[in-house]
Amino acid sequence: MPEEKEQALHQAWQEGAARANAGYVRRRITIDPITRLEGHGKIDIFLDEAGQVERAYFQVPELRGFEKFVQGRPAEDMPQITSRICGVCPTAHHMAATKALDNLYRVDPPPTAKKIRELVYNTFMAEDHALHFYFLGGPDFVVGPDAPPAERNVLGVIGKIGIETARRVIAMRRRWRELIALVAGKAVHPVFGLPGGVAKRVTPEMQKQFQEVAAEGVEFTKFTLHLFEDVVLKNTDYVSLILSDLYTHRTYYMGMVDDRNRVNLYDGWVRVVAPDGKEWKKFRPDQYLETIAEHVEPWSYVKFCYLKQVGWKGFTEGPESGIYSVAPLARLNVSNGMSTTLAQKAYEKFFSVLGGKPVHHTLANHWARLVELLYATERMKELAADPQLTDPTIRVLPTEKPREGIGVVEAPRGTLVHHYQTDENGLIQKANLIVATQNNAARMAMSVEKVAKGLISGADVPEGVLNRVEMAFRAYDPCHGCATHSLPGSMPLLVRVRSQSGQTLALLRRDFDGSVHRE
Amino acid sequence: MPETGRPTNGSNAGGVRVGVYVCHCGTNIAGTVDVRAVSEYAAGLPGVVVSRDYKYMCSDPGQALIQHDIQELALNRIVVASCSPLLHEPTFRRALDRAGLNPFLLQVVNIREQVSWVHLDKQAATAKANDLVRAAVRRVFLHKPLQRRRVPINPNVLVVGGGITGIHAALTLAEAGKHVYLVEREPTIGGHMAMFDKTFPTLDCAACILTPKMTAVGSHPGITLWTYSEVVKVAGYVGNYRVQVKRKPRYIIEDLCLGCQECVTACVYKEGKTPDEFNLGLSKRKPVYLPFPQAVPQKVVIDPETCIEFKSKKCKKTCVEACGDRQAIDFTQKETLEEIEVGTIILATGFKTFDAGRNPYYGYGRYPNVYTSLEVERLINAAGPTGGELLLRDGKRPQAVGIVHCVGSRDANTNRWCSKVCCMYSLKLAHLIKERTGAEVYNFYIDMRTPGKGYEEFYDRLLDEGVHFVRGRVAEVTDWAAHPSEKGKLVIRAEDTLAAFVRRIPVDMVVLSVGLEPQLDAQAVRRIFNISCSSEGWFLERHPKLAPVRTFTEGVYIAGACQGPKDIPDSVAHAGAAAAEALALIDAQFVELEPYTAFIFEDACSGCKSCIPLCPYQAISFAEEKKKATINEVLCKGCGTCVAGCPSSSIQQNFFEDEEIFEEIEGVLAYA
Amino acid sequence: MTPAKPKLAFYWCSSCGGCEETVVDLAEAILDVVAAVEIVFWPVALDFKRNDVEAMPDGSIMATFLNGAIRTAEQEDMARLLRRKSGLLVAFGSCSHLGGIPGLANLFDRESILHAVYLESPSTVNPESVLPLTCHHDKGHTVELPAFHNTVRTLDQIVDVDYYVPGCPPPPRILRTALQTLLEGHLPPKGTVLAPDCALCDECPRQDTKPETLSIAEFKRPQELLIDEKTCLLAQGLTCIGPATRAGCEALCIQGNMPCTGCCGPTSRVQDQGAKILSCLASLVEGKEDAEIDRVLNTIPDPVGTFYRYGLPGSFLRRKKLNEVQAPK
Amino acid sequence: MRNRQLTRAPQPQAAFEPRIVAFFCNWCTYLAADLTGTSRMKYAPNVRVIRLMCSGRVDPQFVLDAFAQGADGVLIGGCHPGDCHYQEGNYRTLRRYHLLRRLLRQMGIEEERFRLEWISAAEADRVRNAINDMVERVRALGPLQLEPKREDREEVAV
Repeated sequence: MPEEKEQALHQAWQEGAARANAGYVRRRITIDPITRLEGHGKIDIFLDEAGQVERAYFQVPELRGFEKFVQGRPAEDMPQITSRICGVCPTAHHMAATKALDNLYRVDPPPTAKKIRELVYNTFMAEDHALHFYFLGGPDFVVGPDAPPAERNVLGVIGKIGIETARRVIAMRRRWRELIALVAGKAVHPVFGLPGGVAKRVTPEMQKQFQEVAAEGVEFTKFTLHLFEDVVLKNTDYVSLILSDLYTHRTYYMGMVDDRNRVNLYDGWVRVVAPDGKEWKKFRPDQYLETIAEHVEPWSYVKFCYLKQVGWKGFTEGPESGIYSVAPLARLNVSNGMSTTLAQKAYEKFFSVLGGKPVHHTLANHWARLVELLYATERMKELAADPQLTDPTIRVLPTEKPREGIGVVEAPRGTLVHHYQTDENGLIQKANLIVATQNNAARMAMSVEKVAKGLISGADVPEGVLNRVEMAFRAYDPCHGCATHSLPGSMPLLVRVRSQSGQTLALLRRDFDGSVHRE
Repeated sequence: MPETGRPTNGSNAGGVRVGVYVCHCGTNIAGTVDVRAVSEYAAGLPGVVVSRDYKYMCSDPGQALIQHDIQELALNRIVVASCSPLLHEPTFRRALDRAGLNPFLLQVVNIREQVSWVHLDKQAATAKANDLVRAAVRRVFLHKPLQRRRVPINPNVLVVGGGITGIHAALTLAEAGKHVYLVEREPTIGGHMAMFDKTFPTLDCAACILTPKMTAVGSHPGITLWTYSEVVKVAGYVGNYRVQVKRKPRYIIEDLCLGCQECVTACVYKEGKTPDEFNLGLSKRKPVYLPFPQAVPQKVVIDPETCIEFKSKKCKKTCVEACGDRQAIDFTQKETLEEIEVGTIILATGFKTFDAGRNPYYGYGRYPNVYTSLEVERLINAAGPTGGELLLRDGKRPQAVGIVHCVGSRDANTNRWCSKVCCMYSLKLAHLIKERTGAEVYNFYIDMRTPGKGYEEFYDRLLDEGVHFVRGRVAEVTDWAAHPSEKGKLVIRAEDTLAAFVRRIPVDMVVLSVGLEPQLDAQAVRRIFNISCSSEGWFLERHPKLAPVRTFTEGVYIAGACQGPKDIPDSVAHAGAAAAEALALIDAQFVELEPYTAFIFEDACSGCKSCIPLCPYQAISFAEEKKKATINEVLCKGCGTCVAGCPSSSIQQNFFEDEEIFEEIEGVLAYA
Repeated sequence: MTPAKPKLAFYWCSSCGGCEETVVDLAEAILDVVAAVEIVFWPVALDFKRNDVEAMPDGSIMATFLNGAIRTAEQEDMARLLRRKSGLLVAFGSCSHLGGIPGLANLFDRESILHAVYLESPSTVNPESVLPLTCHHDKGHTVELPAFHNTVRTLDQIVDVDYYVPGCPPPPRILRTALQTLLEGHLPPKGTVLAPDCALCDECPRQDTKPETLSIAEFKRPQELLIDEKTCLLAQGLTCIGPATRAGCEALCIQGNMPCTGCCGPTSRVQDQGAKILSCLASLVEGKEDAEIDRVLNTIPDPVGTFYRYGLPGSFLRRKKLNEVQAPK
Repeated sequence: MRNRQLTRAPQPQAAFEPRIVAFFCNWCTYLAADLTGTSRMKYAPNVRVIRLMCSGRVDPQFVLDAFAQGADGVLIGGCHPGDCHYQEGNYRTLRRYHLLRRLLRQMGIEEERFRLEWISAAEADRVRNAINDMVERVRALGPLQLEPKREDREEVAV
């Protein structure tokens, strides 16, 4: 970095500090944009007079108002309309909506329909998790958080794992997504969900394809887990990073379990465990209103979920704060195990290595995600083998008058709730949607603030900070993965230190190609 | 989605050069619309090269002006703001044609019928005219040269209705060497005229002048006469109509019947028992009968309603014996459907008389000696039920007769219109009654209407003959005697508006001069022939003055009283006019149809088949090999329904393309 | 990166990320694309502060693929900026092309949306009726949020658009051909939708099963019948928008045994997709009496949501009439 | 093509005058409208008539475009049921009208702004009455402003 720039920066900072001490001018750091479910996110960091982080805001500056504009739409269109909330996890919304329709029309789909749904759902879960691990989490761990930015991207990953493996990864995802399209019409924004079943049968030919790909998927996942162990677990630095307090929050956890409290992504009970890991509550999805509440902050369009009975205590952790977390780590924390053999082994290892339940380390999400990936592929295999899968009975026609329906699934990014009220004609009157990332919004905000406070001191922003801050929310996989992985460059950031008047005191940027400049 | 040529301000896109011509129509337009302002406004519109206003655009100098500009200023689009396009669009199109410009590069703006004549506020009217002109200029930009379609004319003509009008039309055409199908619903032709005794004002006998024409029709090789028949369906288009005619069974093989009527004499019924339709029920007929002696064709008809054979199948069938080896009687005859092809159609379906029962205060149907004028026509007709003797129901001769005019005419409670013929036939009846019976005759009239050659003179003559005339609408006819002298009489109460007091006039017989009405099934008939009716129910002519026998359906003409009340001379003149129109069309040998047909962009058509059921003429079909819809231009009548219905706008209609209409919409709304 | 490569940019406005996914679904092919071009912006990835983008010479980007509708001032701003910086601006996906499903928000206004989300929602606890603020002062910190408009707009309602890539998301086949067209430089006329200009029936596997004279006695909703997997869906009474929708997706939804919902928008001669499918379907219903006609048509429960599922902002009317507009008395 | 520039009326300062676009069938209502002229009947000057060969040609796009371009009302005139010059066209119109009317209602456009009248060639008085009546109803409703007001495009604090 050229001398004069260095000095210019320091000089600027001195002047700034002087002005600050003189007139209590606060300074702020803006990280903009970061992206998430509905558009891009934004982090605003405010420094106190001493240049220490006083407050960091994790903002979601966009709103589309699905809850409102679905009013008046026919309920049966909801699976297709709500999938447009997110093009990365459309299948999750599609499925939650479809289940809400079952509930709305009081129809129980035939066993075959349920199996087809769960099969497609696990296929989706697999491709989504794989996407995140290889293209988002991957750069952080496979090449390392402190590797030069130029390498800390998908190309770095490819370099590490070899182009052949990279092609294998891409091909695997393609085949999974092709399977989804095969049954659901489209991989992005599927069309197959109907109240009381699914629109399209699975033919023996299709079943055969599912069986092939499922088997392949399990092998692929095994390989992925090995890769993770070799690259991450065998690296004490990484492990300690995962375990570091910087990335730890003692919160509640929420996730879906089956009757035997094992992880289930498609259906079951919603279970909540306290920071101490004990079951705090277990409820039927349609009881969600008793437990889940949303808090509104004037500085963000996203609402922050918390546990109603515990209450909103601001952005604090611990048993007194209603803030909880969802997604892979949470799901493992709330469950007693996995229903498939290999996944169960991986589950046990996960907790033994990380020191028993519950695991509060945000970064452990990456590992937990792989455990789920294994489960998803195994579950695919089971369902694909099911002879009943090709049964022509895939629909039960509703007869009841619709009134109210609630559908809940575990989206890759956590518990997803769709709740509709309709008139007699099945037109939506009211809709309430709690999207996965919202459940994590509060904890994410805390993580960002924690890292910012821990690493940022005045204008002296070390490069690593950018990625560390990123990692703080990236572990939650806040659904901005779709774009970042296919171009050569990890997520670019800008940290700008400026006076309130907006005058830039210091600027540190990393461009799309990963190179870093001070200006 | 590329923009199509739209007027871009100032420049004239695609070398389009528009001329705008605003007509004063004397003061018809200029009186309410500031035509100068409109033409100045138009001059400023994009693409407009010249804009003029002129006293009478439709006049020769007016048209010459347009032609001159087209040549001198190289105009290639013309907008004329004048009267309704339905009036002079053809005129101006010819003007373009003469100047070597395709006639369809014209847009006519209707600023007379729909602007100057319907608005009072000059400013608002002018603003409206501006909007319409602006829209036309924007629209005309997109006009494409079009070619009219030529279709041959089938020289055969269908004449519907065998009254004097139909008869005259049929003969005129047949004389001109055209083949005519004359379809009459009754068993004989002749219509109302055949029922009359004498005709006004000349008093020559109806039969004497009608019968020769009837027989001429019956014998003319160029005329196919189908009585007892009705048109049930008309398909096709001008020059090429396909007509279905229902022929009711008369249970007589026409070719074999000589009209000798021996069967009638031989009928097991010695006396007629059925009210005779021709005599309006004043006499009885048998189940087998000839409507009247001069009936054409001279073929009897059997009425299955009253014939025993049909009721019981046990008749001795004396008629069959009488007919002998001619074997003209066929009880098994069935209704048949004939299909004929003609190029033109003349409707001469005539009128019906007003049902006097609808005016109860005149006592028709209640007092036996209250008659309708038509009944009296029969009574005094030598061939009538009484052999021409005017007798009351009890066989006595009437001493006093009252004739009530305007029954069912000029009456807010029934028909508002003047039936035109009643005054004259009432005078005629008054004359005949007085001549035959010497009775005192009283005419009760509102106004005496006698326009026509020799009509007023006939009225004067009756005044001299001592017929009484009371000006006043009759209030009631009653048998209630207010005075011994009224005993057993019918009393006519009316205000004498000349003497200004109410008269009570006792008479023995009351004649109600019933007015003329459209046929009961006029609505059904016009639908078959796809023409319109006036609100009164008379068939609607294309133009009340300039096209009195044409309709809005090319090749279909109306003649006689079906278009409105007419007396015999008018009807015959009308018939001649209609025949002449048909002949003109036929002799041209082809007709040019507007090119407003629909066409398909084949590449764009997805083969969704949505358009196919939309066409009532089966003009659209699905080409299996190409998997596209195709339109048969000859069958297409250019309604545009399929165009509006095509979900990918792959069908368009010539002269009414989406873009042309969008331009018009945006044109009228755009603020300049 | 060699500067010789054409520069491509992607940017997203009000959208779901599905358009990005469709790029990703090029799968192996993506590597070739990346090799062929220089991607100078990736919407969700790159810092796009105004001044950074402004630093680029005008028109220096060969083509910008912009997905998502325009809902906020910020998006409007970026659209203008990217227009200036790009040689070609491509509206990518239903949202920027026609408004997309979020465009159904044009049936409501901003206030009612905020109320539904932050006040009426049953799970929301908001005793002080806090609403997000475009400018929030907290202990001297000023935190801004971009305001969002009453009305969702299509890209071409904000800036001049060169091409459109339709679909929600754009089907891979359409995207591939679109990219090829641009990269090979065979530029079609401005304003072209880079997809087949023919309605979906053309490539629908069930075309042959559609009767020539269809007469609709009742519109069925998918949950009301067992849907046959071979027969034309319209013939089965389902409201399939295919006849009024641009082809190119290979009838994916229909292959999923569900009706087309119209995401690829109208063909080039049509200006208002909803109006055309309305006209087409209404023309085919039975009945000549008002009551009879209504009985049939009322079996379409939500005309706007059905006919303008993806295209309300891009339609003639664009949005529901705003209530606050009153007649001058 | 979709992106046509809206040529919207500036909100008149003076008393509001409704602007109504009418689509008349060439064979009935258009003739009747001519007849009102020849009969010298008077009616409100607020209507602009567009002549089509059949009301069946009225593409719902025309109606929506008219509204979008600033019409305060749209009137369609066709032949009475059973009297269509082309046999069936007016029934197609009737069916489209019913659905379009519902759609407009959903879009917040008052029913009085969109009207279908069956008027035969002879019914001049019905043309006058329909137009006068509609103009008055629309006048009472006030102008139809679809385009969101300008300030909606600027940032407004929520």
